[in-house]
Amino acid sequence: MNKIIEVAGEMLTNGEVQLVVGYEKGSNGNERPAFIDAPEACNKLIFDGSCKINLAVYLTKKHIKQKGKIAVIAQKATLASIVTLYTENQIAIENIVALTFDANSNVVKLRNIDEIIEFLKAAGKSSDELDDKIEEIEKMSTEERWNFWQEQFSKCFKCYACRAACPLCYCERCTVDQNQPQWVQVPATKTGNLEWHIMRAMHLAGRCSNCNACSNACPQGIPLNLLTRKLSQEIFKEFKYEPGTAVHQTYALSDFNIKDKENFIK
Amino acid sequence: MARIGVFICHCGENISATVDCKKVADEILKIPGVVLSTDYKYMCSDPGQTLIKEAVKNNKLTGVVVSACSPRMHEPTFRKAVAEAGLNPFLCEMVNLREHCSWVHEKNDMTTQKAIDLVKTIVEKVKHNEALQSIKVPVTRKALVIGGGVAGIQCALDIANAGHKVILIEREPSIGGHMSQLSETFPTLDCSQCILTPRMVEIAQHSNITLYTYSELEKLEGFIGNFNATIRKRSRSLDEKICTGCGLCTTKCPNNKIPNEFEQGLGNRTAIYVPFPQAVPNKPVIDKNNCTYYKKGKCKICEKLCPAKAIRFDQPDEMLEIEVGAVVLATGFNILKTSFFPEYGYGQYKDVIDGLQFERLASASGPTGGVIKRPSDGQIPQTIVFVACAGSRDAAKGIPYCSKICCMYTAKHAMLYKHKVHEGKAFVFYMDIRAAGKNYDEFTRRAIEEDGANYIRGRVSRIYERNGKLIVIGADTLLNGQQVEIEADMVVLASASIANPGSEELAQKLHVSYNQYKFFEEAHPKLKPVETNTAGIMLAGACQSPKDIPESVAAASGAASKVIGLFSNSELTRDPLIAHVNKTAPPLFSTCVGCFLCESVCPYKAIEHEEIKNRNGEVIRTIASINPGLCQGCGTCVALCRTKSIDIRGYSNTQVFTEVVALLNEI
Amino acid sequence: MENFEPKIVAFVCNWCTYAGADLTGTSRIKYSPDVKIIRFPCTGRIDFMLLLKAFSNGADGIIVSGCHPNDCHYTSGNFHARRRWIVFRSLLDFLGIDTKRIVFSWVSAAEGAKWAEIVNTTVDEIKKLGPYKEYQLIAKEYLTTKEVINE
Amino acid sequence: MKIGFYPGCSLSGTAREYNESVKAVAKAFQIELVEIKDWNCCGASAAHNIDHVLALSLPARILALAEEQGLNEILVPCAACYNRLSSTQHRLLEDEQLKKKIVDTIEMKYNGNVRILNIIQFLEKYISNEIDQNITRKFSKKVACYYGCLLVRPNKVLDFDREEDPVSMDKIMKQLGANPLQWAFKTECCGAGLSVSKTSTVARLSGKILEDAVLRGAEAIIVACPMCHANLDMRRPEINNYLKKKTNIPVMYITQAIGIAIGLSEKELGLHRHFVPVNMDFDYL
Amino acid sequence: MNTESYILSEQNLAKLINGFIEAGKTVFAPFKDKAGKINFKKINDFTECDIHYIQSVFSAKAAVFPPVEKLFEYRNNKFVQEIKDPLPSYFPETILFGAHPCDASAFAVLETVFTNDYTDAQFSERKNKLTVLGLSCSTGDEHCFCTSVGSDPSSAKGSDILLSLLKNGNFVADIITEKGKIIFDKSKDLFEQSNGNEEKITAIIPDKFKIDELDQKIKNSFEKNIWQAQSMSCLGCGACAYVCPTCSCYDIQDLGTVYNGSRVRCWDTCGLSQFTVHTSGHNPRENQGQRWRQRIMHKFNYQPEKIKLLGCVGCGRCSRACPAGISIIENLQKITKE
Repeated sequence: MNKIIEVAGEMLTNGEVQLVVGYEKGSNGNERPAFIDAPEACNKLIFDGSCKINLAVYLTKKHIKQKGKIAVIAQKATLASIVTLYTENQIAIENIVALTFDANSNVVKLRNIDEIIEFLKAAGKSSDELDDKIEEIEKMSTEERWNFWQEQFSKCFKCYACRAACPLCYCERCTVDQNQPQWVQVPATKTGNLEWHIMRAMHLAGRCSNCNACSNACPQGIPLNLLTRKLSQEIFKEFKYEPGTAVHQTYALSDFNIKDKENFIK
Repeated sequence: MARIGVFICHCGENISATVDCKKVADEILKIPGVVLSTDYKYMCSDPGQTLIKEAVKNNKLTGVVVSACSPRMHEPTFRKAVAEAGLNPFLCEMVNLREHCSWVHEKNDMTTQKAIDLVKTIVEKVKHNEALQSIKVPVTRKALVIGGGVAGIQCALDIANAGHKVILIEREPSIGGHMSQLSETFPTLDCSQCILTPRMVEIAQHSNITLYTYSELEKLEGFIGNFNATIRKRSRSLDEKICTGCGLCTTKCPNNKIPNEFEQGLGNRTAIYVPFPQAVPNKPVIDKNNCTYYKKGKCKICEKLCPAKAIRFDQPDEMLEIEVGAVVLATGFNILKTSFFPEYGYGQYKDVIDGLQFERLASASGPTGGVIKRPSDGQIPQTIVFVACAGSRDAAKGIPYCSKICCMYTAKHAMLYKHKVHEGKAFVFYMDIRAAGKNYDEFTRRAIEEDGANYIRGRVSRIYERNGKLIVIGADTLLNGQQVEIEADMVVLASASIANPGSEELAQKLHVSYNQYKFFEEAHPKLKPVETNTAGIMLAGACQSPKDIPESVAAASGAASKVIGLFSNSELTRDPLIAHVNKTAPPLFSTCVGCFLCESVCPYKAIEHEEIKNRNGEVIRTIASINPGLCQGCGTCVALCRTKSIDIRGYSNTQVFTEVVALLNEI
Repeated sequence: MENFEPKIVAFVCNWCTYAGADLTGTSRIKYSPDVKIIRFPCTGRIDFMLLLKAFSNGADGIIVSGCHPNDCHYTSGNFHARRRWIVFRSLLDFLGIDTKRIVFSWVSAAEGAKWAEIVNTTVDEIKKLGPYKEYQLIAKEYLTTKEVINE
Repeated sequence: MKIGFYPGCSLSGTAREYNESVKAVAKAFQIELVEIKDWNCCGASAAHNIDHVLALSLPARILALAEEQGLNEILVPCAACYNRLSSTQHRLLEDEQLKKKIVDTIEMKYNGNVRILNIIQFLEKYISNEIDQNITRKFSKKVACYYGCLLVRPNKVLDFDREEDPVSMDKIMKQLGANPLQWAFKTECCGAGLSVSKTSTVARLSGKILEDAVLRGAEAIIVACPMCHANLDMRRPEINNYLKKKTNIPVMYITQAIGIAIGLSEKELGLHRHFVPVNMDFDYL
Repeated sequence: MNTESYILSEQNLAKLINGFIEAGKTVFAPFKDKAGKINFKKINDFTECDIHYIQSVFSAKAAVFPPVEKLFEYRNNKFVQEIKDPLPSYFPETILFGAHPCDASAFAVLETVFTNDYTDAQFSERKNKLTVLGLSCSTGDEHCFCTSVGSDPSSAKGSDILLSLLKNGNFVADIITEKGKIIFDKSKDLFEQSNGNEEKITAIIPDKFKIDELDQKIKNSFEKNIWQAQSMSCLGCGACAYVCPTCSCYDIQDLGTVYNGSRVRCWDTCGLSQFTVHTSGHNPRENQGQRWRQRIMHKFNYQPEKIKLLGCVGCGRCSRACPAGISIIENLQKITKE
């Protein structure tokens, strides 16, 4: 990974960026986010993909934005998030350089949205065991599904780590923090939890970059990514829509096609 | 604390027959905030309304719930009533106890219980109703009419005569449109020019009308009452102010073999030309693509000739910015050219012509001076075949619709021909004769019975030339599809009416919708036939669908009356039940995060960007804002907004939320 | 289950289904009083959260109804709604929420009879399914007087 | 340069001269025609009136064979065969179910990626560029190019030339130095399938065609379809009967015309096989 | 009272616990879920619990301070206004079994918070009905630092009975309090005499920092910019506080309708940006740095001053739970090195 150290180092030295958002080794040995503004500090940068945090989450934070031009170490999902954040007017793309890796783990600098999208196109899609898990759940009976999720949600204490870790949950005043009306019960009640997780999934439908940060952040390990992934699948299946694949494409749910198919409306 | 008054109407027996109104009233009285709950035989009656007004005054009500019939019926009545009593009308809501309860259920406790639940629901809603003022939008009382055909002319004159300013723009060098090309008009056979030209002149002279010919709409911004139009006034290469329109310049122009558009290519014109003698304005224009000077850089004969020295070769296009309050689209239609029809020879046969070309041949001011001569050799055709539905009503040709005017003008053509060439034979191939309209069927009958036009019910499969004759092969479906073959001297295709080229682009510029044939779409096929779904933009004439002159004129006057209505006040009043983006205290200013995913969901393009600036005028954040002039209050953006930053008055988040809770919970 | 009267909320748009239900009334077609209508300007306005609120407040069934495609008073509200429901419904189903309890329909202002039919078939269906126990159980978690130690 | 070749029944029967001239011309331009092994009837023109599965299966098998034999492009000189093969490919590509059904019937792999060329497309693609420098004697005659129905219809399936007034053959004839006439019967029906069963109809329909050509002063009719040729050439006596006058205008395949222009022998081009006499020097007129 | 030590075999331990359950007591014990996460949960049989764990995700504080707790139910319309307090059955006799010394000692902090100037009835009710069977730590990990905050892996603080694992799988049971004694007396026969020299398995938790150094430094670090630096990667969630055994902040909410419902209290946390927002829109802690400072200073400065207790027991849960991998140890070390 010294490649990334070099690149980041020289970017800071020649003033191309003022801050590098990357990963370092945490006290428990795992990767964790690191913020580096001095070239000499770069050598603590590592990247083994073990870190489960999507660094795009920091790009919308005031205290990070203030630093000026930022280089961010980006995995595929991170790039997708950046595209979405850009289309949703949340970041000044000219202040962001995405550092990612090609097939033979060379560092690739992506300076603008088109480059990012090109890279993503080239990288292509890859399905994983999550899809199988979804299938598995779909095979269950309605009652089994209900019990499965009730058990999962019963572990939720509403710490909102899932929300905090999600790059697309950038809203300053989340609906759960509103009480006129109180859309979602504040306490971690069964109803409150169910409604919160449904709302979260719906708000990410058609936007989610499938980075799994939500489930990784959950101290209780609730597989929240199943919900968002499920909806991503649905939306791709129904509307051939995939976030982060084009600049300024209309958001799946604020768009429609007269020919949209459904089989349940009487 | 809310002070709600609830009024249960018996509607004679209509409600009380199945609902125990007294019980409902008593139950509702239990709800906190309900200070009065009573029932009465006829709430909408005068005493009924008085009851309400009195209650509003005496009990200092902050909200009124009238439980009676459908709000779609009497909401205005009761809102007016409470307004008269000094309460804001939007603090009055109705419960639909008749259509949605008493009329559809049996008399029993459940029905009464449902009535209680329905009333309870609205009572809780009303607690959250806000006093609303209807929205006032300033109106620029000036109209833009696009298109100077008969529809545009009629519309412009109507609006102008009502005392409002009108800008009329026309793409061609002269107004008049297709009607000015017509010889005579059905069903009266009066001369088209004779009716139209006076109106054209009126346009030119009307003090309220500004006419820009040879001009097109560049872009349109803004919204109803407050549009901002940019018009490209193309250069005529001469100074209209000093040009006297003597026409000398056109006499000596070396390029005199340019097919004349007005004559549908049956005649020629010069490079500097006036489209036709009665043109308005009667000022020439230089056709840059054919002018020797523009092509080769020398000539300028016209400049030398011009006594007024009005020629300006270096004249640039002009851009005009105009503020208008309403726009009328009257861009008209066009017809298929003969080259569209393979089976009729891809336009290779000179003597196969379209309807407009025949109009020119039959027109006294036309290239043949009104004598019907065939284009190829100038012979007077002894046999003419008219083909109706050439392209129309033919899915295979991509034009399944009926072009509507062809039946009538074909009959007219046959008639005109027979009047001019008495011994000539006129055959008409047709699918059906669609002559619905005042004196229309009589007209076609005349063509057949008096003037002896030979109508054959069937279609023409192909046309080809043989020894200078056109062989027309068709079927006669009334003789069980037997093939007929006619040796004709000339064939006239009543070719389909199609949308004008460029109408799609125009529609996109104006955000008005259009159908798959590029005809503009009306806001409602029955109830809003001359409005588009973009408020403040109206439709007139054949740009909407094929129309004949009377229909176009009627539509034009309809559109005009809409515009005049809109201009009848200096501001227009709009229903306040529309969306709005919340504003909160700083440093947040609004819960809107400016993702603008709502932008594309709005059918009315009502969502705009608003910049929040700090004291030093720096932009802190950009949030969405709703243009009250455009928003129609569908609320789709409200349901979409993740942070609930958009809300809609009358159906606010709090209101609907409360309704759900109230409906499902016991008091 | 015999004398079980389900609570059913109907979210309908003002221009088509509400008017359609009016027509049911003026045509005096009878239907079950178990269904109660809440009026919206357009199906596009209907927030998916409201459906959850209906269930958590004790609804056994929900009807969502608006203008047929292409009939929307606001030209496209129902198209947007349709997309929303396609996604939302699949999520609910995935979470084991009984989508048989949510009936979506297009009922035009002219379809008074259809409205009555939608209501009655829905009521029958919900009666078959019985009260929505699962959801009401979690909804009442802290409301019931029967004490539960949290676990 | 190799290209697949499907002769079909006509070319080995009534239209042998067509077969000969096609091969001769191809040879002259160093193009090897690889005949599809074990080919079968294309089903024209009876099958599709009787049994649709059969009508699709027969051409499907031919195309499948071509694929199997690694021919990604095949020349189909007979307009009828060309029409059947093309229609089949079109139908199967737009209907998965149907495709499955047919594939099950023929029990062969079928992807539908073979390019099907009619004779004119073939000439345009591989020969027309070469013709000019190879012309030894200009074909300086007034000709009426007759396309018939099968080459150009239905347009949305074949997507070849202008449905009503095709011009591709005219272009090639111009290259040969001929003067292709603007006439009215380019795609008119010749009576095709009724050649045997109802000769009177053939006489009438083909008669009209000939009449117009002659009237406009054509010295030869150029065709690209065995059916058309059979009807205009073989049925000449009946036609003359119908027209009540003796027409001796020859009918030749476009390949024969090219052959003449590039100096191939009458024998190679099978000119001697015609019923209405025709030869290199056009002295039959 | 002076502690007495006995031996308790695993089987007898099981008997003891199941005894409580049969007696209708609520037993909270470490429970491992399918995802392998350990949490305290009401168990119905000894076999359900898993005592060989380093640290549970959430602390045991739920036993006295549930995430959601009903305060009362109300009914309200024009004719009825009533408030119903929870029945006694809402506060059952509770045994907390298998809590590590850190969790056990945390109750002292909570108790002082809930009772120092005003006594919270519901908390005290629960606390009084709670008996703690602590379990000293036989293992630890890099996040543990009890030894640095004045405790240790086998501290008896807060336990009524402290169990310690022996090499042979049995336990030493130290009877610490009266509550403990009562339990012991009820089921003497399960306990065997101890000869006092059994070998306990006790975790080694190395010192991470000197608490008095930290105390000195942190006093006047309010204005320093370390807080911004340390919270750079903080995402602003509530994980650290919710898993914390001593965090005691709560929010009060009404569930139900205007007509009837319940008022509940539920966990809240200073980590969330909304925590301090005023109605005016002003937020005194407007950035995450200030919120982080609040959390640290509250535990290591304010509480020591106000309630004479350190607000941290060194369980290390916050570090384990943090999605951004923020380690409290590291940060406290940094502060001491300031």
